[in-house]
Amino acid sequence: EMPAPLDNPGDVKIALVRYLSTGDFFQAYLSGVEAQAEALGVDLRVFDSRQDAALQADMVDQAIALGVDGIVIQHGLTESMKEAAQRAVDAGIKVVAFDVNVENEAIPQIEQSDYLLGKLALEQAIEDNGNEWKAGYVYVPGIAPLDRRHVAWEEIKEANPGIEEVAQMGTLDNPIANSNANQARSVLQANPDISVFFAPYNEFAKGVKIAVDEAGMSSDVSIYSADVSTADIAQMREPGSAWKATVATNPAVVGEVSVRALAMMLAGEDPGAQVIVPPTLITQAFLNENDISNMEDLSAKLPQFAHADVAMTDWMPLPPR
Amino acid sequence: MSVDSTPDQTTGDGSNTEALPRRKRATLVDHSIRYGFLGLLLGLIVFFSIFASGFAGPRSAVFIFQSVAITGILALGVTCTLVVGGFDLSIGSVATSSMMLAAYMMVIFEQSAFVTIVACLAMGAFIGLINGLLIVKTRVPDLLATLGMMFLLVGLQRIPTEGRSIATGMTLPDGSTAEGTFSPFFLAMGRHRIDLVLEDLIPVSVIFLIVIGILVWIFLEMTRHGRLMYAIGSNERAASLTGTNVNNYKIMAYMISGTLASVGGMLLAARLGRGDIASGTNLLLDAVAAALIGFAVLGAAKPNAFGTAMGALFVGILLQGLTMMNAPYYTQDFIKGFVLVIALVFTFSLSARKAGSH
Amino acid sequence: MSVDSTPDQTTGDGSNTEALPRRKRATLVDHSIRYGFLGLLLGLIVFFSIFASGFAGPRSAVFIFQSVAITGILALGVTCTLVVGGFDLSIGSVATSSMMLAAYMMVIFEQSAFVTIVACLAMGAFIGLINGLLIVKTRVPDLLATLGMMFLLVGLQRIPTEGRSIATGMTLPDGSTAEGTFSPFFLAMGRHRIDLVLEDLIPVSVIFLIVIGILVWIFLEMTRHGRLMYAIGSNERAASLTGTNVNNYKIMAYMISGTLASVGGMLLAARLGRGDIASGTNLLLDAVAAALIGFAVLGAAKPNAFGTAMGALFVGILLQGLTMMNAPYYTQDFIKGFVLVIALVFTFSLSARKAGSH
Amino acid sequence: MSTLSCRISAIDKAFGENRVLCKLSLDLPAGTVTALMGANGAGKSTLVKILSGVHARDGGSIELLGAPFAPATPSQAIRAGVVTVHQNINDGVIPDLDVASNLMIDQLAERQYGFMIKRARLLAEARRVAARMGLDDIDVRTPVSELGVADRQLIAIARAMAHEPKLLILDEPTSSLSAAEAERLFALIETLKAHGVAILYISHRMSDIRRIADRVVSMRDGEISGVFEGPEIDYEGAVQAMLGHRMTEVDITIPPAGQPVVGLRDVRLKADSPAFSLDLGDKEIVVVTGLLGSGKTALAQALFGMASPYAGTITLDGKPFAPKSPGDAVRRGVFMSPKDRASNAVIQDFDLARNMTVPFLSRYGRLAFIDRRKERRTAQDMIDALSIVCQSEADGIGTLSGGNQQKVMLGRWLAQPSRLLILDEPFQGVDIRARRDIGRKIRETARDRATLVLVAELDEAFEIADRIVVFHDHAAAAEFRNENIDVNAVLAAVTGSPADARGKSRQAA
Ligand SMILES: Nc1ncnc2c1ncn2[C@@H]1O[C@H](COP(=O)(O)OP(=O)(O)OP(=O)(O)O)[C@@H](O)[C@H]1O
Ligand SMILES: Nc1ncnc2c1ncn2[C@@H]1O[C@H](COP(=O)(O)OP(=O)(O)OP(=O)(O)O)[C@@H](O)[C@H]1O
Ligand SMILES: [Mg+2]
Ligand SMILES: [Mg+2]
Repeated sequence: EMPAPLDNPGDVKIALVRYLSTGDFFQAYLSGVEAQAEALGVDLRVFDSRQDAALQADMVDQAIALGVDGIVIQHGLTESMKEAAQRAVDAGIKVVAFDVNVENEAIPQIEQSDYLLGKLALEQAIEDNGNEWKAGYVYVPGIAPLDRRHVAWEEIKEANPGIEEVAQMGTLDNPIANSNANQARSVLQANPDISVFFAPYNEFAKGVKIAVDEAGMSSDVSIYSADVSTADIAQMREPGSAWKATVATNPAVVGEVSVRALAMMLAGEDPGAQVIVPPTLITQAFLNENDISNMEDLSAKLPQFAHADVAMTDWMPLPPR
Repeated sequence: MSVDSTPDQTTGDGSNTEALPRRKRATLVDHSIRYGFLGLLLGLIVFFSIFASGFAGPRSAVFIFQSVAITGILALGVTCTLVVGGFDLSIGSVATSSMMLAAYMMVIFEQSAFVTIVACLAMGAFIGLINGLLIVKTRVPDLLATLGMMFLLVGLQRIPTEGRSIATGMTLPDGSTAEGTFSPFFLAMGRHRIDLVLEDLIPVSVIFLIVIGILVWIFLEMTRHGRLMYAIGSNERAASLTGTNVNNYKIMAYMISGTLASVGGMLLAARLGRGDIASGTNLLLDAVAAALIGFAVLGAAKPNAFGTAMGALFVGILLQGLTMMNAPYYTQDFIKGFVLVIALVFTFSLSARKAGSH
Repeated sequence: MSVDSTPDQTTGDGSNTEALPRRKRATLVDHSIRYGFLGLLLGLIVFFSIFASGFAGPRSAVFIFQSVAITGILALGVTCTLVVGGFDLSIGSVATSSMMLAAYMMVIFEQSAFVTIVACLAMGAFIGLINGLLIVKTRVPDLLATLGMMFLLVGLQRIPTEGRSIATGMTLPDGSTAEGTFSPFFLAMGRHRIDLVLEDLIPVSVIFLIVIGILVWIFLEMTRHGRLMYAIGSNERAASLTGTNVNNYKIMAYMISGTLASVGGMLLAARLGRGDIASGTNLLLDAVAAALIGFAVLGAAKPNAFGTAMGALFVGILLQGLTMMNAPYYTQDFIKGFVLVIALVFTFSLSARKAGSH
Repeated sequence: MSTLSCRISAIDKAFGENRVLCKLSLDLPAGTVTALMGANGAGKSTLVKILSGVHARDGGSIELLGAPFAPATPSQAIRAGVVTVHQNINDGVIPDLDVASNLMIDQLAERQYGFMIKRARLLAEARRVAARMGLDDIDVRTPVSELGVADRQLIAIARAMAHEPKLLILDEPTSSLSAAEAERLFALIETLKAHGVAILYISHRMSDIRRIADRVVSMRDGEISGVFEGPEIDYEGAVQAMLGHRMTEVDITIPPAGQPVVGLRDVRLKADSPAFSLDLGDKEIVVVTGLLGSGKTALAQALFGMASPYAGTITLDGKPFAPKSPGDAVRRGVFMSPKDRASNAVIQDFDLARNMTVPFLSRYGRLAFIDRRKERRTAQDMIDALSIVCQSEADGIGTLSGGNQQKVMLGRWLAQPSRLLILDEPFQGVDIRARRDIGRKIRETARDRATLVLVAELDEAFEIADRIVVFHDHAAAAEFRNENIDVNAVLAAVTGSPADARGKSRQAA
């Protein structure tokens, strides 16, 4: 039996206020949120601001006006969300924030640790290729998770003087993979000596992979990335694929964890100031050895990817697995 | 490309309906054309009030206004360029440039709110001036000139920070840390709420929208300048032969558009509290949509400020209502498009029937 | 603005001496107008060949073609609508819808490449038909109709998968797993390369671009249909009074545009190997830019297929060259806008001077 | 001569409240030129538009060569052999296409033409068609946008003529042509007539009608008010039937010369044209006439700030006058009503009142705000003064008949006092009575200003002028006082040496 007020979950209303929604990651995150909310039996409302930070802040107010009991803030900008989050707290609403720092002690941070994502991928790159190589790097500044992954890249370069960044590229023009394929193709044309591409976002990596294939350089270049999806698994497993490894957290798991942390707060328990969902390294070799073809297989074969034992209590109902 | 929608009268489809009930039917059609769109708007409101819990109420209404304030202001600017037969594709990027400039002025140059506001307005007006000069002096077609300007600004606004967002404490390209903060007065433009009946009801940005909307409406409908701008939009050559300084009015229209876009950008900066490079990407399309939907309001079939404001509200109400009904984001796009198309078909086919059937 | 500076345009048999120097100057201006843009293109190529290592060479050339193949094809479609005086804002979303449909057909319905291609083409043509009908029958202004269609499609394409991308092995909303795969034949459209002098030189998508470009060029320039479409774009009323079926041609233009956009979407699907959730806004903007830049090519000052192709190439060369020189993405946008504006100012101010002072 | 080509029976047409055609019946015999006369707004163009498939009729029937005829679209009418040159010249040409495509566009629109354009054949045929209309000095590859309004009109006519029509409808085809071009049109009409084509010819120019009509049909308020045929056509009667009353003779009393208002000294409009001087006095109405391209419009443009003369000086009230823009000119009190109203004057999106007040908006209301009531009052005054046929001052300008639109354009400039009023082809498409009304109005208001009227048609010049100046080669070549004037002397001055004049005119255009 769940503690109050979750003993009567039909009367509990929670809201998910999103900054980003388009794309597989966000869709998977949403499905995790929905699954956990359903397992709890609470009423979930979803507010999509479609990358409009101002609107997102308004949506928090809207959720307050609707009289919800808890709010999950998913991404956003510190500056625009800080006050809105404070207003929610002031209204006696429990709030958790995923991947956005709202600078509020009453609000636990759910994190997928982008820094770690980047770092693990780069460590794998060094393990595979030694520490002397020419690198291509895909980066668009100003996007928070990419900025955090960028920190890992700067550290690794610092620590390994043999790693030389000969080209930096990157764009968020839609379709992202296609636009980055065009750019990567130019980069490879201009710098045929690149042996490692660090593309810390799976859409970037897909683009680089297309370019590498088109340039006929699959055997010369290795790609390391972050995030994973079913399509990525197929790409990594293509015979002779240049995409060697990716590091990811399961967005659905992060979604579940977000709701669980919120549920704990509703029940008066403390999930801690930071709830970190640890990332998992996924290598090409691992995928091939276990004949993994989609996210379900991956979850089955890689339990630490499928579940995160964070924000767990003994009363917490879990979604069916 | 024609934004001009006056139904073509020569290619009348010749509906051979009998003449007797004409008078009655004509007025019915007239009414449908004039009030059809507003009726739809009302219908939406009623529908959502019944089916979306929390939709009805002053706070929700204010929220809708607020959600469309920035696009609405941009749309009013684009309306002015549509009136002179032009088009401004650069408004979205002017707005984001203005947002970045505001942040830069305050966070990096540590300037006051006043200096920042003046700088942003000046930049908007200046870009409008350049657009206007390109169009009237070098005769680059409007779509083309403002498209080029759009690309240019999208790049330019990112160069000073090498593509990073601007926030207090950020590291600058030269390694130092930006110490400036957003002035509270500036932030209030986007965040302060004024008490009206209820406490903290009306956000300042909504006041901006309403005031600017009324000003643009008065300007276009009631002053001779507005009248002449419509004349230019309808027949530029004829307008110039009546002694109107066509070039000046066109340049003015682009300057209004640029200035309003910079106001929109400042509101965005004030709401976000930083210069965010990822924000504002949808402003252009949403503003254009609002301005174009305005054609259908009151059967105007031409750009007009009231219609633009209603167009912006329409989109705001629709999205707000759907959100309240828990519709996923992609169905919101679909329904927005669908309702838009239906509303337009209704309005324009009616007015085409009215103008064309004889 | 003076009577005397108007160059003789109609070749009279008058042989006055004063006309001699004027003629010479006029031809210089004429040449600048005609070849200025192509000269700029050449200049860019030379510049990058010198300063960007790896730029010169057949593979790089082919690659540039490949990078603009999809936008180029879309731009050719939009050119057709520009020719009849319309505008198609929905092409980007038609392309992404076609990409999603292709993936859906193969991955979820497990259809053959042939069925998939037919379905995509049919969808593109159908959307074009709807656009056309909205515009000619219900007289919704073109920008408005296609904008509505754009929103509608952006939402619609996401509904079947609830906003997820489509890839083999994906989990469907009902919990089952999609087992279909992209047919190798279909993938070849985006990936196969044909030997020409060098092994594996020309990608199939480039062949698509070239063939479609030539077909559209022939259609617009050399057939009576193309001529009539230009007539409609120039004076719709007059064209309709000569007995041209204006409505049919307009609908046809939108159908061509929709069909070409669906081809672009299929190439995208073939290149990416999956159905990628994307709005297509950038495809739209790039295609529109290419089509509009085409106005400046050979002094056409109107939409034309050759110019559109050159416009697409221009953007491709600029972006690839800059990427090779390691310019950050935001400087690319800036330089794209800047060069675009300069090129346009040059061409249009010259042709404005030529057309002179009436 | 006697076979019937087209029979129109009891046609009805209304636009909303406005019944334009009431049970109109008319026969059009083959091989005959039927001239249709009617005041502005009588419904002539409406009848034409019904015959040519632009408008649908509300009732009645039409038979073409014995078969029922109800074209739903212009192309059906053309296929059935009913070819029309519409009143609005811009409805007849496609500016961005070259002359050849314009001349051949009907063929291009036919399925039989085939898929590809045969360029050589297209050019050859176009040259042939152009030559028939006397347009052989135009390069058929020139875009029509570079041609003047007269050439455009000739192209529209040439195209219609090339069609081998069964019924040819010409709605005011000569409104922007001068006598020389008109004569070539008449010659072609005679050829077609000889081939048994029925021709419906609409014009307000009595000289045209006298020249070619085999029968005259008068129309008033949407009904036929008289048919006049036979060897001796009763033109007086036709006019009376059309107006409902007798025409009064114009009687010009030339006022004593006032102060000079405008002075042109040694002005050369083009580099290679002769210099000339011209004075325009207070109260005086000076008509400048001449062939197409003789420089009338160039003169107007120089005075209205649209172009500066090549050499010479212009003074206004003794002070130098060199306006840089029309706005400049208007501020100095120089007004101009341009020719070719559709492209130069009419603001299609505006109603009648708003069209009228455009130039002087600052005078309606305070600050920048417009006083709508004052605006409407002015419009109503003008509607009365120029007897504009309309429902109200809020009518869309596009719903007025051509002649009434022209009156609105004149009213625009008559509503305020000026120092110099330039009227370029003010009578384009205006009916006889309205022409007299306008003439009277111009003469009445001529006090305190000079008036310069540019017309190609001599009849119109005689009706209004105090003084007639003939232009040739962009300069004043002869001058006549409009008193006991010798028409032949004027004609001779206008034509100069005919062969030469034509060549020069192309060069000027
Ligand atoms: N599209 C329209 N909508 C409404 N009224 C119209 C329309 N077209 C014409 N009318 C009205 O029909 C009447 C007849 O017009 P029409 O053009 O046939 O006159 P017309 O005899 O050709 O005159 P004109 O000699 O001036 O050309 C006018 O009163 C005019 O206002
Ligand atoms: N094809 C053309 N392109 C540009 N301007 C033209 C063209 N034809 C004429 N113009 C301009 O029109 C003005 C007047 O031309 P012009 O003096 O030859 O005509 P006009 O004698 O007034 O003839 P009309 O009897 O037709 O009024 C000139 O200033 C000339 O620049
Ligand atoms: Mg008429
Ligand atoms: Mg002329």
